[in-house]
Amino acid sequence: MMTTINAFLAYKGIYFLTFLLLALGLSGIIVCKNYMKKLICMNVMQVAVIFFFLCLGQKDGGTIPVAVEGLSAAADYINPLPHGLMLTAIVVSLGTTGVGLALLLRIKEKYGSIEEDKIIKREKKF
Amino acid sequence: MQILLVEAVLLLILIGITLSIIFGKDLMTAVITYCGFSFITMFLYIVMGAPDVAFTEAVIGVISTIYFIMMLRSIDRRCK
Amino acid sequence: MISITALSLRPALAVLTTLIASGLIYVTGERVKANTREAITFVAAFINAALVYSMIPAVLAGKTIKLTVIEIVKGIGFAFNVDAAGMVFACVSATLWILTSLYSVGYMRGHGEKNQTGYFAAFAMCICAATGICFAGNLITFFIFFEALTIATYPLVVHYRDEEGTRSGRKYLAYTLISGQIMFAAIVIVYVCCGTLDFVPGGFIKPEDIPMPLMLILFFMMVGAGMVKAGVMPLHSWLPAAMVAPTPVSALLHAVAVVKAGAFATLRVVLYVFGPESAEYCHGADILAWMAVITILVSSLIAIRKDNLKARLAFSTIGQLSYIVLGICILSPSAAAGALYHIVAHAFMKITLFMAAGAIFVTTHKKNISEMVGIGKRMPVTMTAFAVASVGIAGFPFIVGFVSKANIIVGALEQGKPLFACTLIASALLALAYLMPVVYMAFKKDVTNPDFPCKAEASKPMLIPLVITAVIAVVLGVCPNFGLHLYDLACMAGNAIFGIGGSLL
Amino acid sequence: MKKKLTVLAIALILTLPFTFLDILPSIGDVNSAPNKHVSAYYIENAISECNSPNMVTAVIVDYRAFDTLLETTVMFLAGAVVLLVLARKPSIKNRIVIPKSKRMHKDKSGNPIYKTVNKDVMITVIQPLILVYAVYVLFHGEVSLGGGFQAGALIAMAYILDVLVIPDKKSVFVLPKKNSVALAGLGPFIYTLTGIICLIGGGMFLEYAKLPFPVHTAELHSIGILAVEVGVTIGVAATIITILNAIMERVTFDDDNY
Amino acid sequence: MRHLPVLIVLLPLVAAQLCLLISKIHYKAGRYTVLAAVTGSLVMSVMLLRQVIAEGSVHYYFGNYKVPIGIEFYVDTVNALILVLICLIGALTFMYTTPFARTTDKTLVGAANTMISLLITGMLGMTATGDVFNLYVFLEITSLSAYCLISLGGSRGIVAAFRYLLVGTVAATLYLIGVGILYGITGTLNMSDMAAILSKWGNEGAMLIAMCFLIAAFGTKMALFPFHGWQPSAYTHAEAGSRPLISGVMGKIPAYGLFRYMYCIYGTDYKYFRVFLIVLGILSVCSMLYGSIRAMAQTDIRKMLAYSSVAQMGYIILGFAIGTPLALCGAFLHMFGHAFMKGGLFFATGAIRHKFGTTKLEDFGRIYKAMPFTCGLLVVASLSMIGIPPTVGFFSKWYLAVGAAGTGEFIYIAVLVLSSLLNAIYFFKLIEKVFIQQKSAKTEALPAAEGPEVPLDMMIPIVVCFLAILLLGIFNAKIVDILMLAIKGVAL
Repeated sequence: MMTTINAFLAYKGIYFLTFLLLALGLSGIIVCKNYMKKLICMNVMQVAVIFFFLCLGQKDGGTIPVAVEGLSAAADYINPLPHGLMLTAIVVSLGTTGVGLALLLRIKEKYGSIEEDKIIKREKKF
Repeated sequence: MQILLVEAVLLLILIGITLSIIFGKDLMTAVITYCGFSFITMFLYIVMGAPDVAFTEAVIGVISTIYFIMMLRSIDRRCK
Repeated sequence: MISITALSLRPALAVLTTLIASGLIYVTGERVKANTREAITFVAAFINAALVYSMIPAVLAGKTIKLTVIEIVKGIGFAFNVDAAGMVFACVSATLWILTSLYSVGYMRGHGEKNQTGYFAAFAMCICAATGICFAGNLITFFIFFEALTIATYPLVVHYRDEEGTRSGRKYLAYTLISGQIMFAAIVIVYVCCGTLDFVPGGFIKPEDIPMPLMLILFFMMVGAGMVKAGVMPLHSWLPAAMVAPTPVSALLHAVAVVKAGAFATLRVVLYVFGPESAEYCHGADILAWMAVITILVSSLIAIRKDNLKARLAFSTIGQLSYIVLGICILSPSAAAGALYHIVAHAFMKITLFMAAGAIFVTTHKKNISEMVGIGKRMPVTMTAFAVASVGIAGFPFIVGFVSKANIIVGALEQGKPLFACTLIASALLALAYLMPVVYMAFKKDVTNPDFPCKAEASKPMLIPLVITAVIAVVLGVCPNFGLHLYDLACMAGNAIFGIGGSLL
Repeated sequence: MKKKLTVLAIALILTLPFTFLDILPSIGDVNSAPNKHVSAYYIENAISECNSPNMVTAVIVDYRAFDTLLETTVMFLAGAVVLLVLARKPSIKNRIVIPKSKRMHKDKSGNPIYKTVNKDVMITVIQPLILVYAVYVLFHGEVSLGGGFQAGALIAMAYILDVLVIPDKKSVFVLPKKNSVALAGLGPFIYTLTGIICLIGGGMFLEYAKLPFPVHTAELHSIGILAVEVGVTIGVAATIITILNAIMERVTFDDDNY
Repeated sequence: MRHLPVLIVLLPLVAAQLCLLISKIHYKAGRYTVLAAVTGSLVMSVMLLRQVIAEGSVHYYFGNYKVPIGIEFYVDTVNALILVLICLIGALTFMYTTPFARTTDKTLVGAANTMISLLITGMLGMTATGDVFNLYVFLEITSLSAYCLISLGGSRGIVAAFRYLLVGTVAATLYLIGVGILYGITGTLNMSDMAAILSKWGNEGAMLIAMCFLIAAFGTKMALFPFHGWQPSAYTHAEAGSRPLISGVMGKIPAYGLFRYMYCIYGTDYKYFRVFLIVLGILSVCSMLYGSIRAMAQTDIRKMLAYSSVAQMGYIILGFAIGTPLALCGAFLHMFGHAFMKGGLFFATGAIRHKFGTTKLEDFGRIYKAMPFTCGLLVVASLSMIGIPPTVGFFSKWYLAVGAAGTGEFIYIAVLVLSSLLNAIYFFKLIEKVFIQQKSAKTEALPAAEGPEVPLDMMIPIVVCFLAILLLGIFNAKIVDILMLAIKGVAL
C-alpha cells in the first residue's frame, strides 16, 4: 500500500503537482488584472521551476551534500548540482522582482492605478 | 521513504495558497500569504535535502516580502 | 596583352563610367553650377559611347568579350558577356544618350524645370542600367541591372512631384516590381532545375529538363517582366500613365531605355534562356506571338482615337514594340535579326517624334493635335523631321523602319505563318492612319492658324538632335550598315541563335 | 466564476503531457541520469579538488564559478536598473490621477503601522546577532551551509531593520543609494579580479590553482573561494540596500503625511 | 591568445562593473571607459574570427575543468561572426547615444552606460557559451538591461517594459523547464556532451516536449508570430539612443540559440526533426505575412519598423525551417544584413527625430533636402528590406529561395515573393513621404536647414550602415563560403 503510493508519487504525483503549481502561476499571470498579483504569480512560477529541478536531484538514502567523515561514495550524498543552479535561479528571481516593483511604482505614479484595464484606457492619452 | 508524502502534502498547501492569492481581493492579504508561501517552500527544500537553497529561500522570502509591503504604502490594497 | 585586357575590361568600364557620373551628379549637383553638372553628363556620355563603339570590331570579328568581375552569389559570377545582340542595343542607347542629354538641356532650360539634379542623376543611372542589361552575361547580372533600371526610372516618372505623377509612379512600380519579383522566383527555379544561368545563344533549357506545364508557367513567369516593360497588352497600362513625365523622359522611356530593355529582356529569355526548340515545345512562343498580334492591332486602333499627341505616340510605341516581340516569337533567323534591328529603327524614329512633340510643347505649349493646324508654317524643320519619322514608322521604303519590318515579314513567311505578315502590313496602314493626319494638318495650305503667325523654331539644343536623328533614320534606311554595322550585328545574332555558322551573311 | 474556469482550464491543459507520458526519471532513483553522470564527479572530488566539504559551495564558486559571477552581476544590474527607473519623477501636473496628498481628504488605506515593534530590542539585540551570524556564514560558507549570498542578504537585513524600524533616525551604517550602487558594482569586480589574477598567474579564467601565491593548491582554492565570497557578499548586500533605498524614498510620495 | 573568447566577454563586463565608480570622477569618464571596452572587444572578436577561420573552432574551459564538469565557451565560425556583429553594432550604438543624453547627473549617466554595456555583454555571452544553464544566466542579463532601456522611453515605455518583463520572465522559466527535462534525461548541462548522449540514447518523447518548451521560450524572446505581443510597443517606445541595438541585434541572438538547440544538440537525424521543421515553417510564414500586413497600417515609423522586424524574423526562421545548408547560409546572411538594415533605419529615424523632433510619417515631407545622407541610408535600407539588388536583402532572399526550391517547397518561394511585395508597399510609402510629399507645417516651422546635418558621432553609424548594406550584398559570396564551411561542420 505505502510502497504503491510512494511509487505513484515518485513516478507521476510529485511532477504532476509541481507542474500544476507552475501552470497555476502562469494562468495567474494571464488572468489576474492586477500587476502586483502578476508579479506574485511570477514568483510562484519560479518557485515551481526550482522545485522541479530539486526533484531531479533527489536520491534515496542520500544525505545533504555536506561531507561528513566516513561517507565518500557518490551514492551517499544528494546531487549538489541542481542546488547550485537553483541558488542562481533564486537570486535572479529576486533581481527580477525588484525591477518589476520599480516599474510598478513608476506605473502607479504615472497612471494612478495598477489595474490593467484602467492602464490600457489611460495609455491612449499619451 | 515517507518523504514523498510530506512533499506532496506541502505541495498541496502551496497550491492552495496560490489559488487564494489568485482569487483574493486584498493585496495586503496576498502579500502576507506570499510570505507564508515562501516559508512553506523553505520547509519543502529542507525536506528535499537542499539546506542551502532553503537558507537562501528564507532570506529571499523575507526581503521580497519587505519590498512588496513597502510597495503597498503607495498602492491601494483593493483589487479586482 | 594590354589591349586584350583593356578590351575585356571595357564593358565594366562602360557601366562604371555612367555609374560614377550619376553619383557625381547627385552628390555635387546642388553645389555646382548647372553648366558643370551638364558637362559631367556630356563627358560621361562621350566616354561611354567611345567605349561601346570600340568594342564593335572585336564583336564583328566574331569573338565575344567575356569578363567575370566577382562571384556575386555562390556559384554564379557577376559576368559581362558582350555579343552581337547586346552590342546593337548598347550602340543605340549610347548614341541616343548623347542626343537626349543635349535635347534635355535645351528642354529643361527652355521650360524652367525644377529638380534638374535628380533628373540628370536618374537619367545617367538609367543609361548605366541599360548598358548593364546589354552586356549582362547571365540571368543574375541581368536581373540586377533590370531591377536597377526599375528603381532608377521611378524618380523620372514622378519628376513633377504632384498628385498625378505620384499616382502614375505607383502604377509603374506596381507593374514592374510585381513582375520583377515573379521573374526572381522563376530564375530561382530555373537555377535549381538546370544548375546554370549563363546566356547561351539558342538557350540552355532543354525540353526534357522541366516537365511540360511547369515549363510553360516558368516561360511566362520570366517573360512577364519583359512583357510589362515592353507594354505588351494586357500589361501596358502603366505606359500611357507615365506620360505625365517631361518629354525627354518620355523620349527616354519610350524610345531608348525602359521599353527597349523590356523587349531585350524578352529576346534574352526566349532565345538565350529557353531557346527556339524549348520555346516551341512548350508553346510559349505561339501564345506570346498571338498576344503581340492582338497588341499591335488594338493599340493602333486606340492610337487613332487619341487627341493628345504624346498619348498617341505612346500607343504607337506599344504597337511598335509588339513588332519586336512578334519578331522574336516567330523563331526564325531573319525574323530575330529584324526584331533586333527594329530596336534600332524604332529608337531613332520614335525619339524623333517625341523630340518634335516636346519642341512643339515648349515653344507653343500645344499638347493636342487638333490645335496644331498649320503649325508647319511656324516650325517647318521640326515638322519635316516629324513627317519623315512618321512615314518611317509606317514602314515606307528607304527609311529605316522598312528594313526591319521587311526582315520580320520574310521570317514570318519562311516559317509559313503568313497571318503574321498580314498583321504587319495591316498595322503599317494603321500607322499611316494615325500619324499622317498630324502631318497633313501641320502643312495644311488653306488655313492659317492665328497662334502661329511667324516662323519660329525651337531653341538650337532641341532642334539639332531631332534633325540628327531624322537624318540618321533616313541614312540607315538607305544603307543599313552605315557607320556601326548594326545590321550585320543583328544578322550575326540571329544566325548565332539558330546555329547557322558564319560571322557575316 | 469565468475566471476560475479559465484558471483551471489553463492549468490542466498545461499539466496534461506530464501525466500521460513518462518522460522524466522517477524521483529518488539512484541510477537516474542526473545522479550518475556529472554529479558523481562533484561528490567524489569536491573535497580533494576544491578543499570545500560543502559540495554546493564547491559547485557554485569553483566548478561553475562563472555562473555565480554572472549571478552577482545580475544583482548589481537589478540595483542599477531600479536606480535608473526610479530616477525620474513625473511632476504632479503630468500625472493622470492627482495623488491623494494633493487632495482635500486623506485616506490612510495601505499605510502600515510600525509602532508595535519594540525598537530597542530590535536595534540592541537582534542586529548585532544578525551581523555576527552574517560574518560567520560568510567565512564558514565553504565548510558548512551558507555562503556569500546569504551573508550579503543578512547584512542587508540588518540595514533594513534600521531603516524600517526608525525611518528618521541615523542608523548603524548609512549608505546613500548613489554610493551603494557603486559598491554593488565593486562586489562583482572583486570576483572578476580574482579570475583575472588567475589569468595573470598563467591559468584559465577562475582557475584558483594558478593564483600567484606561494601556498599549495588546496589553500589556493580556499583563498580563491574566500575572495569570491567576499565579492558576492558586498555585491548582494549593496544591491539589496540600493533597491530598498530607491523604493523607500519614493513610496512615501503619495498618501503619507510626513 | 587562447584567452580571446573570455576576454571578449570580460571587457564589457568589467567596464560595466566599474562604470559607476568611474563616473564619480566625471560624467563622461564612465562613457569613455565603456566605449574603449566595447571597441577593444570588437578588435579582439575580429582577431578571434580570423583565428577560428584559420584553425577551426575554439573551446575555452573555465577554471580548466574539462567538460562536462565545468563551463565552456565554444566558438565556431558562425558565432564568431555573430560576435563581430554584436560588437560592431554595439560600438556604433554606444557612439550614437550621446546626443540623446538629457542629464549630466553622474550616477544616472553611469547607470545608463552600464545598461548598454551589460546588454552587449549578455548578448556576447549568449552567443559564445557552450553551457545551457550559462545561456540562461546570460539571457537574464540581456533581458534585465533591455527592460531598463525600454522603460527609459517615456510613460508608455514603462508599461511596455513591464509587460516585456512578465512575458520575458515566463519565457525564461519555460526555457528552464526545457533545460530541466533535458538534464533529467541526460544528466549533463554541456551542449556537446548533451548532444553526444542524446544521439546515443535519447528519450524521443521527452526531447519532443523539451523542444516545445524551448521553441516557446526562444520564440517569445525573438518575437516570432504567436509570441510577438510584447515586441511592437517595446521596440517603439524604447530609449531612442539604444533602439538600434535592441531592435537590430537583440532579437537575433535567441534565434541563434534555437539554431544551436535544433542543429547542434538535437541533430538532423532526430526522429521528430521534420515535425519541428514544419512547425517552424508555419510559424515563420505566419509571422512574415502578419508582420508585413500590420506594418502597412501604421502611421508611426517606429511602429512600422517594429512590425516589419516581426516579418524579418520570419525570414530567418524560414531559413532554419528549410534546413538545407544553403538556406541556413541565407538565414545567417539575413541575420547580419537585417541587423544593419534595421539598425540603420532606426539610426536614420533617430537622427530625424533628433533634428526635427518627429517620428510621424506625415511629417516626413521633403526632409531629404535637409539631411541627404540620412535619407540615402533610408532609401538603401528600404530597398534592402524589399530585396532589390545589389543590396544584401536580395541575396539572403536568393539563398533562402534556392534552398526552398532545392527541397521542392515552392510555397515558401511564393511567400517570400509575397512578403517582399508587401514590404515594397510600405517602404515605398516611406520613400514617397521623404522625397515627394510636400513639407508639413511642423518641419516647415523648424529652422532645420542650417548647420551640419547631424552631429558627427551620429553621422559615423549612418555611414557605416550605409556601406555595410552594400558591401555585404556585393561580397556576400565570401561570407557564404565561410558560413557554409562552418555550417557543414556544425550542423549537417
